[in-house]
Amino acid sequence: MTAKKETSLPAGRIRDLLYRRPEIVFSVLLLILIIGGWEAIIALFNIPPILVPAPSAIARSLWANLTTPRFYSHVGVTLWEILAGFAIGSVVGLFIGVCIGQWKMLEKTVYPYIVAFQTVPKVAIAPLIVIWFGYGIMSKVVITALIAFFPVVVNCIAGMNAASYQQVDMLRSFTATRWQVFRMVKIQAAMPFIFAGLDIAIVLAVIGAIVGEFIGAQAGLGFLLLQRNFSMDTAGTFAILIVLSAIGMILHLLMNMIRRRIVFWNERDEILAQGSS
Amino acid sequence: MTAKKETSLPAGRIRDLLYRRPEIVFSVLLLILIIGGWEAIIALFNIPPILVPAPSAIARSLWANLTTPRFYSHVGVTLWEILAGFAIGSVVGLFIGVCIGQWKMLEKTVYPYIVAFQTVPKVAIAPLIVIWFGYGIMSKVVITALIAFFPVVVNCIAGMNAASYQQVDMLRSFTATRWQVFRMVKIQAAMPFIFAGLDIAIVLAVIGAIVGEFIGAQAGLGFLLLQRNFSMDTAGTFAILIVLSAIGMILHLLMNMIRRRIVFWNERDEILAQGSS
Amino acid sequence: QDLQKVKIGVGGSNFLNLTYYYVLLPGPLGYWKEEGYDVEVFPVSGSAEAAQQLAINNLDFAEMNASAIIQANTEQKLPIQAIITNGTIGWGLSVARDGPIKTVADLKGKSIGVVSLSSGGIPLLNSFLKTNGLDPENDVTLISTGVGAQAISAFNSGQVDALMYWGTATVGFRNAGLELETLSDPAWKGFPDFTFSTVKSVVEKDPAMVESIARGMAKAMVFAAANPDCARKLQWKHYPDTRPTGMDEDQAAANDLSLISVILSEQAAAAELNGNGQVAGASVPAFGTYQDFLFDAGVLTSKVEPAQLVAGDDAFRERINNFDKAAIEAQAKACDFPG
Amino acid sequence: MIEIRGLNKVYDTRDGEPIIALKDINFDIEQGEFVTVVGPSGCGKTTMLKILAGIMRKTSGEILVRGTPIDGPNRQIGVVFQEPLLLPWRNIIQNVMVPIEIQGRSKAEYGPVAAELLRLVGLTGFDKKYPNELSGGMQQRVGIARALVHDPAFLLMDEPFGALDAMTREQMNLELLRIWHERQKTVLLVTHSIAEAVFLADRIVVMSPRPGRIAEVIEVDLPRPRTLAMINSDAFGTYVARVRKHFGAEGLDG
Amino acid sequence: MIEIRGLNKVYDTRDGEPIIALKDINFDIEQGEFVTVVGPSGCGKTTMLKILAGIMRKTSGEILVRGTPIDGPNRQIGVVFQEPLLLPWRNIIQNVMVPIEIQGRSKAEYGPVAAELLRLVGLTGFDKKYPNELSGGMQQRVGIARALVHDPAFLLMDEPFGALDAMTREQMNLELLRIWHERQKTVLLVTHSIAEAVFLADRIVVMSPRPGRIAEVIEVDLPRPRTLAMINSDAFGTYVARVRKHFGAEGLDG
Ligand SMILES: Nc1ncnc2c1ncn2[C@@H]1O[C@H](COP(=O)(O)OP(=O)(O)OP(=O)(O)O)[C@@H](O)[C@H]1O
Ligand SMILES: Nc1ncnc2c1ncn2[C@@H]1O[C@H](COP(=O)(O)OP(=O)(O)OP(=O)(O)O)[C@@H](O)[C@H]1O
Ligand SMILES: [Mg+2]
Ligand SMILES: [Mg+2]
Repeated sequence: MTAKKETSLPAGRIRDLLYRRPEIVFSVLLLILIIGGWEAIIALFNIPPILVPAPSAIARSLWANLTTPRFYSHVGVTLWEILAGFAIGSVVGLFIGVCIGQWKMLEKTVYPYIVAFQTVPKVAIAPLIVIWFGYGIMSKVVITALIAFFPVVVNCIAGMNAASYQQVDMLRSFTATRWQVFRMVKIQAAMPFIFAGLDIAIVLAVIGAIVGEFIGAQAGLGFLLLQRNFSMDTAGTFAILIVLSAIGMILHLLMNMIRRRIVFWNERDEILAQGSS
Repeated sequence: MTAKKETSLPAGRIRDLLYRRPEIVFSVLLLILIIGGWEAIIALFNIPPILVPAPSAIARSLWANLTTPRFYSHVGVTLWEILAGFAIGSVVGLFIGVCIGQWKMLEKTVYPYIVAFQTVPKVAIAPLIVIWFGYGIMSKVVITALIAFFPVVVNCIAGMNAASYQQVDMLRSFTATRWQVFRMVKIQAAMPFIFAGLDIAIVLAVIGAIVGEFIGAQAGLGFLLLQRNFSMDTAGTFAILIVLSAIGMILHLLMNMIRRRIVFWNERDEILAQGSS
Repeated sequence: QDLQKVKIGVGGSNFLNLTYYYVLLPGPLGYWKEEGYDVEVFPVSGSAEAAQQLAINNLDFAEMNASAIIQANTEQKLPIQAIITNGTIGWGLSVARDGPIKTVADLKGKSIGVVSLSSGGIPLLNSFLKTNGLDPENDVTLISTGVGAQAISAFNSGQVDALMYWGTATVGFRNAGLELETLSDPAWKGFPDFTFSTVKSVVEKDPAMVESIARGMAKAMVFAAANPDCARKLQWKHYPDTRPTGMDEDQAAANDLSLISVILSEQAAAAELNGNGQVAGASVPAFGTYQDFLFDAGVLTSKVEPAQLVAGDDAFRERINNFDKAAIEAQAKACDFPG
Repeated sequence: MIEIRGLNKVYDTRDGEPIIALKDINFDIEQGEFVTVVGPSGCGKTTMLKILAGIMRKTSGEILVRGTPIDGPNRQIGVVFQEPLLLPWRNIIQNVMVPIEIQGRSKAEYGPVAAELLRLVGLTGFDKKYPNELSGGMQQRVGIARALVHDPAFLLMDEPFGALDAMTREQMNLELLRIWHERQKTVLLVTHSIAEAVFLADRIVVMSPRPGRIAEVIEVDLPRPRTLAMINSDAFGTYVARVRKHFGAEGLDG
Repeated sequence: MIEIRGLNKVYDTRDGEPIIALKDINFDIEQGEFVTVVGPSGCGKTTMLKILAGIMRKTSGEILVRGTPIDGPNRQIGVVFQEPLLLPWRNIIQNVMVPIEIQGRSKAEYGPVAAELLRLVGLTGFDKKYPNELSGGMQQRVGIARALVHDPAFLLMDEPFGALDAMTREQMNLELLRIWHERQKTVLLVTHSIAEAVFLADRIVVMSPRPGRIAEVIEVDLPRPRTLAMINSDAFGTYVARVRKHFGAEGLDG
């Protein structure tokens, strides 16, 4: 049957794809729509190219970037900052979130201060970070981690609070310690929350790395953004933004794949799931 | 009994408070600890006052601010930006989140693009926002909303996916429409997630308002921050940061109060709750 | 042999391009290495941050605004001292070339775009308006238009009638196609602007190092003045990511050349202040008058002895400028760098 | 009225080994009939009920209601689930009114019906309480009231009285028979009590364990209306013994 | 062994009107005794069990185990809850092993015990399945296996066999009696089946509805070991009738 499909006309293949993985087809359609809408808005609102360049100009600039080997070292720097910052931020965030989730008292005392600390714009504490972590990549990683950790904390706490108290009581009846209750129920119940937190953290990590580089950097996509901005090369700016977006999108999709492997217990029968909701 | 308590010595009163609302006592202790730690770090790491001022200097600057009527108009401007941006961001975020949560197809097609869009640093699209919303408060509100809406979207989607499929099936057996399933189960199940998202959104709204003002503003706490920074008034900078943090903290506590009224069904028996977890 | 590590921060610009050739090129040209130093240059987001990093010896030197140097001394009692002034105030109030506004007085009732309402240009603008009979509070509206494209679109769309920006920013506007006429107060030419500086204790502890670093910069300044295009080529070669993008090669070269020509003319104006024909130096009287101006404008709450604001003595500056100018110029003219 | 033709259900499981829950079920339910289903735990009773309720896909086979294949839930069906499945954020009366709300029926009209049903299941005074403030049996009774509130023609009940004490259970049985008779409903009821199965049924469907198949369909020819006194009759005992034979049970369950 | 003295429990509810669940319960359980509890739905049986399990605060009163007041859960207690309460992210064998993990016992040693218990409850082959892949009755049986796996001296069972079919239920009853006898356990079992209560018990505690009080404690003087044949004996019938009297039920439940 597949053999037959493979020999069919392109239209047939797309119909086939539409049937098997409709989201791919719609995703591509959406991309076309976005680019089209972009062109339309530029035309409609009469936006000068210095503000928003035409997609074709961006594509050219993007292509120029992608064919320059040096560009990848900038991508590498920023990607490293994002990943390291995200990793540190999530681990620290999980740790803090778990502690607060375990001791109700901390939720009422420490948590509000964490919220308060989080409202401080990172630029304001950048000088301190530079003292402690230098001018290199490390200070950007720290800034990224500082930005990324918060959603993980908030969602981890909310998730642990959402654990069913009946399940907790069941464990307690077998003399479970607070730590065992955490390990066997609370963290599991928190998983859907934690993954949502990580999803937000990824996006904040991307922004964090760029903010960190804006504070002062010698390399990275944020550095390139400043350069493009200084040259008033809007197409170039947008090309970098697209690379950033692609990084964010890929990390999000990866995270989603991991989530689906770990949080499986509220999935029903595949066939039915499509029928409903 | 309370009458008797009221006439007791202050030490007794604190003990009484410790018994009834221990979190208040600990919260105050923690504040003292933070300030003490601050002083200690400054002494220990020999941090010069130009980098981090002493708490006393900050307190003086804070007091000077709080006794200047004009200061409150700046607070008012930023607070308005925060609240309006937060409100718009959460409503839009809820709307988008609900739509994506309702139609699985959107989750696979539209959602990744929202993630991608969100990774774009707001400074990069500031010029566009300024064109459409002018140089006044409105553009800051829009930037705040753009930053604040994302955690609400993510958590709303995750929350709706976490709805128990047994409950959904129960409703479906009575011929519930997609919309009724949403209204009667999904949104309720999503509430703990949504409040976590709102909690993150509040913090991002505070940061968003400041970022918006950094891009260019005539008034507001972000404007004051720039001004203090330019005059190398570090104590002044920190005083403003403290006001910002206080705003964030109060909004967080308010949100928490609302949450506890709405998400009540996983709370058990007060007395027991203290005994365990 | 082991080179001594030196860190220079460039305040107020988070992106280092040809504008800062005088700290970027001595390295590749080998001027610092031959005196035994290995110099790293960092961008630092603002002058205030640069002062902070200097204060805690996290940086050895910083490029920062003269006003920030003075403020650090008067407001923070932080003895930061000027070594080489790289330019005089190049700020200008730009209006449409063939527009209705011809003089400052024509700005009554108009809007002026500034980078931010807390920028260093505000005191300058205010005094400029006052000298021309306008009340800065009531006669004009200030709008913070940020940097780059945002400012240009504000001007193009008529949201602002004038732009009060520093020299290279104004060049950027012109490069982007704005037809501008720039008005400025002649007094500004006497005010130092971007300045290479350090804390007093560094000068006292290791004067030889300070001299060597400053000398390397002085050589680069002579080099660039002799052959700006060679400086541009060197910059592009050694800092390829700082070259303008989004345009063809010729356009990029032209833009960078006009940029460096502004820098060089500001540099020449700064050399004027030195008074004795020295290429590199800082002028005590110039810092003194600028301090007076800032004090009158209400930016400062106190003043210090002007000599406090400048590092070393005449002999110190003499040693900085003590090198074979002709040889450097010849090297620049030849512009013979492989690769 | 309802025809089940060659119904099969295979579940996919996480460990890859599928579970055959229903195998070739063929079976008709007449209008107004009271059918009870008995069978060992895990034999597919709940699965069959969910498929009839239109909330679970069948693997193959056909289900026809008055000749047309069903493709989803129906307003004329009321389901009592094996677990109470109450919504914890709604109080009891709001939980009972769920079908009314869903089907857009008049709240004013059905409010008294709900109150009457709560009285019937012995929960008067609990209408403003929340589900987790109720005992297990009380929650189950709320589920029963919810299934009846919109007066559906066809009732699907999955062990509705499993968590109830002897007396309440008997009362509920009688009430159910009364409602079924007065309102001319069609009922399919799953139970583990063989006596209950005999007492209520026109026909008893006995299922055999994995893969779930119909072992026997027993016509119960006891007079209507049924009374508790009949339990001690010989005819009753014969039916009970006939069902019990399938289980090999001795009679602890009644 | 266990003395319950003046036990009271009042629940606060959201609508402000408190529920008195238990009122002045006084009652002793001897070591090695098999006590069953019957009582109408909502009379406080589950509440009492949870208090004995040490996972719910009492409002007043005292519970002494071998003379010392209990203040929390105990390693020597095994609880079967009214709902299965399985952890959906663990497969069946992992769910059964929960008490072993909690109490830090050797997995190697208790692994075979768990497998044997799964066999006993008829779930061999389902050890790698996940809870939501099991039927209601199968889940309940996993809960029973979980309560037994660490071989506790004291079993608290809340309607453990409510969702099981006749035959499985009888088998489980016999198995429970065997384990109780061989292992010298003390058991407190809540049931809605009067026959089951009589069949299993040394003593039957009959509770009366809200506020939950003890109506009667009935000593069951049937010989041990009990056999299914006894069900049809007169003595058995007398006990059943005596309990049934409290409910006013006619005997549909067995
Ligand atoms: N969601 C599911 N995924 C996989 N297998 C399932 C699922 N639901 C039920 N099963 C399997 O299908 C079979 C029948 O289950 P079902 O719930 O219909 O039994 P039942 O007759 O209602 O049993 P009980 O009397 O215990 O409730 C069982 O073997 C069970 O393991
Ligand atoms: N968490 C709670 N909050 C408030 N009231 C409760 C709570 N749990 C139980 N109750 C009330 O306490 C009473 C006794 O409940 P309990 O669960 O102990 O009954 P039960 O005897 O186990 O009933 P069943 O046989 O139906 O399981 C009931 O009236 C119930 O409404
Ligand atoms: Mg079932
Ligand atoms: Mg109970």
